[in-house]
Amino acid sequence: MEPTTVKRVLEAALLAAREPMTPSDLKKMFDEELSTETLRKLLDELRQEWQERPVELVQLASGWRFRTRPEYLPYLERLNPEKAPRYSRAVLETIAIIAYRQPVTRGDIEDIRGVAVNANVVKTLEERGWIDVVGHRDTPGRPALFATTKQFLDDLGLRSISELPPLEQISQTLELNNEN
Amino acid sequence: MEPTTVKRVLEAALLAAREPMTPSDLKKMFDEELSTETLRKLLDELRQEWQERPVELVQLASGWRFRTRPEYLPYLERLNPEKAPRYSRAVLETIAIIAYRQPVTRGDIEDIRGVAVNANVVKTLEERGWIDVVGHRDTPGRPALFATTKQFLDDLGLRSISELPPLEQISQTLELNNEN
Amino acid sequence: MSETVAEERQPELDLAHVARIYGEPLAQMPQDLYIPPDALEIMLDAFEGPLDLLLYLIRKANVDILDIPMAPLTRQYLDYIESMRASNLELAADYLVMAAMLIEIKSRMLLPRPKAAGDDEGDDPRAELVRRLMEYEQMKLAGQKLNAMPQADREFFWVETLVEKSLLVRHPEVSIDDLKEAWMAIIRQARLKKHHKIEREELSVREHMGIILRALQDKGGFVQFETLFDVAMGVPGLVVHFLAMLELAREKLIQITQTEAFQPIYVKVHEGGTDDSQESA
Repeated sequence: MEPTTVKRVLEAALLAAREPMTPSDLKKMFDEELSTETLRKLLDELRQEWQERPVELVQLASGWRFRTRPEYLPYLERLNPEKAPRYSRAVLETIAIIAYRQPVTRGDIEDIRGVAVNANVVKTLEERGWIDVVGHRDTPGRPALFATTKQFLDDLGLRSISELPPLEQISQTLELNNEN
Repeated sequence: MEPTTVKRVLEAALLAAREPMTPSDLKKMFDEELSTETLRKLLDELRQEWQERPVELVQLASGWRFRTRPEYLPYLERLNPEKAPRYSRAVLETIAIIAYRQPVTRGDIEDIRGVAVNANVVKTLEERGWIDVVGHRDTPGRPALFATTKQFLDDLGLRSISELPPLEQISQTLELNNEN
Repeated sequence: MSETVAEERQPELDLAHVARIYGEPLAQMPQDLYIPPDALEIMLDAFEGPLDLLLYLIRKANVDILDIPMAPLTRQYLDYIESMRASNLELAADYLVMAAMLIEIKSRMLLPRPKAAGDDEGDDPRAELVRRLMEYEQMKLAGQKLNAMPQADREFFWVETLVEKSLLVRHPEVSIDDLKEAWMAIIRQARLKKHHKIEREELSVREHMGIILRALQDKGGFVQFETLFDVAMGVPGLVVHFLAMLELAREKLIQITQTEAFQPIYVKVHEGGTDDSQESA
């Protein structure tokens, strides 16, 4: 099969995908053995070809997928204005703690935030598919250990936890008053 | 707004759409009034631009959507293979008779099978490109004579009909089975 | 840094907003501690807990987080708690726990500290509080950063083109074994009904009969004898082909004619067969 044809097949599959596609998914479509290097090269070429288009091919934690470029949001959000989920500070702080300190128990989260963790906050994150229970800590009560999922990384356009924005170095004082 | 920009926005929206999009959906994304003619023209241009790609912009009953071209479906199929359908016994016996006794008329097939041949059975095999009419027997009614095609041989991986298992061997196997 | 400052200001902006609604001078609140009860409830909502409130007080006072003046901080904090309790606001127990912790730290700082292992901050009763405040602030800022990142279904959308599976024609697979199996079924059936003799057939003769009929049709149903033979078939092929032609003639499917000796021999579809040739073309 011509490399161009292979590329078109990859493109068709990625455009139609319901979730990110792994290299081994992609290879499955061909009779001939497709080497990882060739696949990688073709995917890079595809990414190049789409450079000027409004959607982009991205590599995520669980594979490759096409997505719309963020600059098209102002138009696209008019189609479904109510869709965008905006999270409360409690949810944001909780997901941050789980992402940066994983695996953590509910108790760990409460220690850091200084308040009890509302059950709805955990439920919201679980329902979004961003966190799940990866085990239990061997302490009394055997509390569940939470970690972030691949979907969390996918939804943020990341390949791995190491790509999360670096933690802020906390300054000793903030010149808040000067700014006012 | 530049027509090209409008076109890119339309493209982004249509690629990400989960449902076909109506012209009024599409118009919703723009502040400026987009005339139906302009929209139509831009969609036609988009369709042209996608001519060489594995996905096509189609107008369905409920609106516009990008759709994977049918020729790429066999590859996508391998990602989630469904069980291949089976032919009925009638179809299998008919093709076997045509293969071994060609050229044969419908009457011949009926004589051998002892039951009337359903018109759908013959149609199925003709549509598959496995049999065709190669002549007519000079008997009352001038019945059509069926024979297998090259396509049939190709699909079964045979070079010629003589590569089918010989009949006497089949009969012998049967004798052996009966003796048991 | 400027980003951090902007984010840090958020509770204050909320207060300014409250001030406008209730017409009270709330912007200076942390220094002047009078807060109208209604505003207090909204203010309480603005904080994510005691650490958040403490952090706000510290940042607002612009003091070094590593050298928190415990006395004024504890007083301010307790004043808040007190006014909240006075207004009968439902106050999370976490706020009271923090109040107890602040008082404890303050009282320990009043006691003379044993300077055993040098001047370590491990001896400072404030160390644990500072650690918690800094960790909380770090996570709070991380949450804001995550929130600022493009997110699926919010800033971008996944591409998902339509796959119309029905457009894919799925043919049943048939193997040679299936055909064999079908034949055996036919024979079994035939034996049950009557003594049906299925005699030995030379398969390739049958195949070549089809080939000849098909070639005849393609060529209009009437051709010269030689044109039906291709030397590429090889001698066995030519012999089988010839046998097939004889069989066709015997079964009256074709006619072979020659006007006189040594004249061209013609092969044609049996009388009346030509008009149907288009059917399968």
